[in-house]
Amino acid sequence: MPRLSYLKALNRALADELAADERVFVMGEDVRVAASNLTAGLVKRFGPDRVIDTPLSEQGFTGFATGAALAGMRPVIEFQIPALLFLSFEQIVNHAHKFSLMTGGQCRVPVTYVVTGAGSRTGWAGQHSDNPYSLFAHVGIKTVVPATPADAYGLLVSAVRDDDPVVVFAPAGALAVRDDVDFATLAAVPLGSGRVHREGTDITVVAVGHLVHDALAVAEELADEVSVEVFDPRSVYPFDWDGLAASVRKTGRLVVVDDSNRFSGVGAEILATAAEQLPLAAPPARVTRPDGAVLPFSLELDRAVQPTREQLAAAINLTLKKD
Amino acid sequence: MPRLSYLKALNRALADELAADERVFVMGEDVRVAASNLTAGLVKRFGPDRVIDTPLSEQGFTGFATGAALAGMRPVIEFQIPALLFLSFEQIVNHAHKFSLMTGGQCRVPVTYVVTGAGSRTGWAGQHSDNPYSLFAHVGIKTVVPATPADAYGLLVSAVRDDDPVVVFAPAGALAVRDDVDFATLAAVPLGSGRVHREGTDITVVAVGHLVHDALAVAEELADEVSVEVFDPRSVYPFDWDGLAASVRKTGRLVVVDDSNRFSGVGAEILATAAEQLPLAAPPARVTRPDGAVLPFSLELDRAVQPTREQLAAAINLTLKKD
Amino acid sequence: MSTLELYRAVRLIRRFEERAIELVRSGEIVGGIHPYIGQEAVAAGVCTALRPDDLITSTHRGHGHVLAKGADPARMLAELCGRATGLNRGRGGSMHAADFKVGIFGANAIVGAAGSIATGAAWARRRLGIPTVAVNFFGDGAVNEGVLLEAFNLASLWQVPVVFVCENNGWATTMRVSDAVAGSITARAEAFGIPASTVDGQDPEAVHDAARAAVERARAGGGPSFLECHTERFDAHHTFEHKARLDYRSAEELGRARSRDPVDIQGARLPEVERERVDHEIEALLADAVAFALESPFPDPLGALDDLYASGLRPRQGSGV
Amino acid sequence: MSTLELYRAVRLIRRFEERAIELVRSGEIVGGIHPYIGQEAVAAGVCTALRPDDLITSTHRGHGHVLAKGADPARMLAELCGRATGLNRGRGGSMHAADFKVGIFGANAIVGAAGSIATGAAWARRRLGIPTVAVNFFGDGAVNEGVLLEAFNLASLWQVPVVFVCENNGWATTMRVSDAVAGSITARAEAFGIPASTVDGQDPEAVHDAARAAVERARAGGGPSFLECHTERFDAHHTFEHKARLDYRSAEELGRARSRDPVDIQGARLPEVERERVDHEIEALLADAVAFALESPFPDPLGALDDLYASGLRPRQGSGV
Ligand SMILES: Cc1ncc(C[n+]2csc(CCOP(=O)(O)OP(=O)(O)O)c2C)c(N)n1
Ligand SMILES: Cc1ncc(C[n+]2csc(CCOP(=O)(O)OP(=O)(O)O)c2C)c(N)n1
Ligand SMILES: [Mg+2]
Ligand SMILES: [Mg+2]
Repeated sequence: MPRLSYLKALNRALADELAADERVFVMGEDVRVAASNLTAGLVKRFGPDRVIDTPLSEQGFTGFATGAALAGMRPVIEFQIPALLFLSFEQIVNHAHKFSLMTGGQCRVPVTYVVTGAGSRTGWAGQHSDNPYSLFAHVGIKTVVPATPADAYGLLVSAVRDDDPVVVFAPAGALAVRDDVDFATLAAVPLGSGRVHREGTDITVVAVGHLVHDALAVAEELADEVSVEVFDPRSVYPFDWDGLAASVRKTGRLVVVDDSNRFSGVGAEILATAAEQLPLAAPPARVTRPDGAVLPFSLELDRAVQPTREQLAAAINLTLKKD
Repeated sequence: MPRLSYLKALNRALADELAADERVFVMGEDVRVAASNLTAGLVKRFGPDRVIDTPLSEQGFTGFATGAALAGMRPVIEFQIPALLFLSFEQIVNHAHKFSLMTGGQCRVPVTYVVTGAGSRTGWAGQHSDNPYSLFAHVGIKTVVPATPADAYGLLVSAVRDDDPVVVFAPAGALAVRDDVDFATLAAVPLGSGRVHREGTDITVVAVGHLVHDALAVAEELADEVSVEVFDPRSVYPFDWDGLAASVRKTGRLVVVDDSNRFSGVGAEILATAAEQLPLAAPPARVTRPDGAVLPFSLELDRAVQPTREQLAAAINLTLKKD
Repeated sequence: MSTLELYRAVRLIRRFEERAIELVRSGEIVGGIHPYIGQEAVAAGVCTALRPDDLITSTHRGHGHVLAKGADPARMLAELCGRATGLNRGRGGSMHAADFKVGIFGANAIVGAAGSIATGAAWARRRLGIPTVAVNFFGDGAVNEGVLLEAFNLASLWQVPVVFVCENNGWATTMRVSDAVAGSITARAEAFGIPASTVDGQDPEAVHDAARAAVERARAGGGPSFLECHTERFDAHHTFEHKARLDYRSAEELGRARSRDPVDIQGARLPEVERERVDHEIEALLADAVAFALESPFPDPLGALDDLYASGLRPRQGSGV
Repeated sequence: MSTLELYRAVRLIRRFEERAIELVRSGEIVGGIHPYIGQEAVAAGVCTALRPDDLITSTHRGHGHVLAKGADPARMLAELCGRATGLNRGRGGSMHAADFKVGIFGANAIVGAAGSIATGAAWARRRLGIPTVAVNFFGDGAVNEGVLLEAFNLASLWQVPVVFVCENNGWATTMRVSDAVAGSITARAEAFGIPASTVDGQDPEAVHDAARAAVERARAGGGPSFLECHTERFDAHHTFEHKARLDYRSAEELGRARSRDPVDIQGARLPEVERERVDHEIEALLADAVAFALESPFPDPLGALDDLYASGLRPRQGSGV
């Protein structure tokens, strides 16, 4: 079977949607040259009218995309850096998100925002290393964080076809992932549907984005002592609560590994909802970034502020001991 | 004893800090005329050099305040509307918050952001009715949501004296609260210290901001059947985890009422941390806004999207029944 | 554009606002409004230069634009009163009134934010082969918002058929334009290569002529232009001022502001009989509109978030129970 | 300002960058850098017009500014190598290098974001009675960021002693300035009432003279001014391009760009013997700097978040355990 890289899967999803729907276009910084590779080959195939380089005006072109969507187009914006979402935050949460309700359902804003390289980029330091998906989930923007090439393809396709704004976080730690994929099987992945990557009976580990691969490695590592089920929500909002419930009802124990800041991150929501609704044999646990984390530059410091496999293994073992 | 209104308490705190420290100044829209009344009388007393009207340039004057703070001043910014924090979001979370760490501790950014009237303003509709304190707590910006006039005074004073950025959310639903206050007792309230407004033994209700008053009313209502302890964190970040633990260790049961969107709001963090660390006799519960809430205009719809006393009472009763 | 049509437009807005203020006072309109009184010539002059399928974005002070662009006054009033029959089914209110069927892409409560939205919509319409023009209304305060200036750049770079209409009424709430705007307002558009002109915003016909030129230019592929309308706000920034009087505007200044009334200016161009006939029509129309609004039902709170997601996603409720 | 001093400044930056690129290649500098090579005349010409207590804000392409303003090259290099002895104790790296003791209020990785910060700092210094001037460096791409344009308005309204220096190197990553900037760059400053001029950004003395005039004007209370420096980026946007070659810049264009080298231009103004002496000094200085950087310890990961809060607040750790 051919190898498909995560980044190529995103690129393929864009190409397929551009080919399938005239209303789709891509805009962002350096998308024609494809500095991030997300849009590689697209301008050649679809022309400069549908692959549009923008000046450094994130608020402006984010609002521009909202207007284009209101007029019937389906814009896809690439943000080179997670922090650019902070610049366009007001346009996304206060306009794109609110137009449907405020107008009593007169319109829709089908815009997709793709962040190519969320989280630590190793050496890009404080202002380039955020992983702010929890912020958008809190606001109620549809938010996906694919972990694998096939899911990256399927979730981006669903995002582009969705009638609401959707933010697609492609973690820097996942961009290089390659899988054997039968291209014929590539298909849309519905928003709000999780995926069990590994079946287990003793404990459920919910992992988000690139951390799914760490969770699988830890599960393998601990396989002799404990049977770990690895659940990947794939889209953090809407969240697959039924999928989570099915897993936790089986295992009775829960650990979440999440590259968000700890306070009110997605991990907090998962633990809170589980505590409210699910039968837990032991207190659940989170492995996250610290509260209010800012990533320092120096490599070991950068790593020290992100969830590690050792922390996850320790949290699993501790949760198994408790009752 | 004299009556002190919440808004007047904030006004008095600003006046006291302006008088006490030459480096303090206030800037924002319409602060000289004091359109919101927050700054009433200040320009007369302290002059236009220390009470500065700004053009409609929220990103610009937020960055301006960061620069002034780096140069040794202690700016206080008033935002007339919670949504203005979305416009200046990048300047606050990516610059003001990160400068200390990124520079290796070379500098500090003592800026206070005051939102006069957070949450529903009754009839101001979708873009003026946000209550985004959970966003700032997640990012790690110090965030306070005072419920009473004395706490409004004490927390604003602490915010202005703090060496880090602090956001002060004054809920629209609390601005009109008046208490009998001995002005001599007005004092700074340390960030991260909660307050038990009402002692109880059966269940802990954590209420944030204006909802503290609803929680107290519900506790009174239910007083015959159940002994409710009402805990007000006062500052949501940093959070008084010891205070919460002391209360929950006593009652064993927990309900949070929080005017945030449900998903990954402050309520989620409180439940998550309690589930991880505290002995709970029954599953905890949250009463919040719905996921992704946008407040519709029409009054009954606006109300339907906010936590109600009825919902809180129901959550309390249900939590008491469970085990 | 007939003299009569323009008079009807300014008169309708004026009387609509006066009725709306009564409904604020009587508590039927919750939250108050930003009255458009005094600025009617701008909305009327600009919107009469547009076709039904052209589009506009409006502001917090948007009633005039919405009415002039062709929204039903009765459904507009019902919206202000939070009724299910309102333009936005009661979800939007004064600051978010929208009617996409007649090209009203929404009033917007965030100053300056709609400029890039209008620009993107105008660009998209052209891409879709629809020969329409967009008008983005905003006040003098908005020219200090970076996002609007970013929109100027995009509109000029890509020669988008959008007309930027700045209603300079001299005040941003309590701040004088001279204290808030360094340089000049038109220079800010010209810096981006957008032709800009200034017009007497109290004269409906002067505004109409200037707007028509800008709209025709855009429709012909000539790209964006900028129109600064010197106008006057006759009333409060917002009706809350009717109670909480803020001390920033002298009686003299207000008197001067009111000395040139767009309704009188346009009315004087009509024979009295015609003017009176129009006035009577409008009184009847507004009487019906008020009745329609007040007799309309309120929306069902159970449907409060029906429209949160266009895709139909249902959010989890806020009460665990 | 002596010819020699300016030569030393441009030569030091050039050789520092060349050594830094070697350290990127050898893996000692993690994450790469945005080389300043080709633009040395701007940093050198402007910073030699400043006093030690004047302040600057810098950019993602900031090494030149930081060195020219007087940071220790050894500690700067140690910072790039993530060492505890670095300017920021290894917390900042290339895009956040800062040295408040010599007025470097930080490189900033967000294009356009530092303009309002520099303006506020300059205003505060004056309020505190300190007669200093601030310089805000940024590239041609930044003039499309609304937040920078908002800063122009505040600086002009309040006559803040700040000089805005735009390094127009013709490119924003892969986008040509002509595709990104409608109108002209200087017109954007002039629109806010800020006097603007354009200078040959490859000639250190030309830049110095223009900068000195702007700085003196600001110090004398004359308010802000704007300086556009036409310059050339000789190398990649970022060192990642050394591997992933992006197809946007022709060999011819690059050749033309490199034809006017600020180091050669300034060097030609010195007798060869003096130039060689300076070159030797700089080689020795950089050899020591590299040695210092590579021999310095890495910071202790346990202290990763020591400086997160100036108040000393300790955040909760990310591992529950
Ligand atoms: C971005 C933003 N900042 C502040 C406000 C609060 N506000 C509403 S209207 C207004 C003044 C607007 O002045 P202008 O643009 O001149 O319009 P006018 O009210 O004069 O019609 C302000 C400050 C807002 N709604 N949006
Ligand atoms: C607000 C923002 N948008 C995008 C980026 C990504 N980015 C970094 S440098 C750059 C180009 C900047 O061009 P210019 O301002 O001309 O500076 P130059 O790189 O030419 O020195 C871009 C797009 C960023 N860092 N910040
Ligand atoms: Mg105005
Ligand atoms: Mg450039």
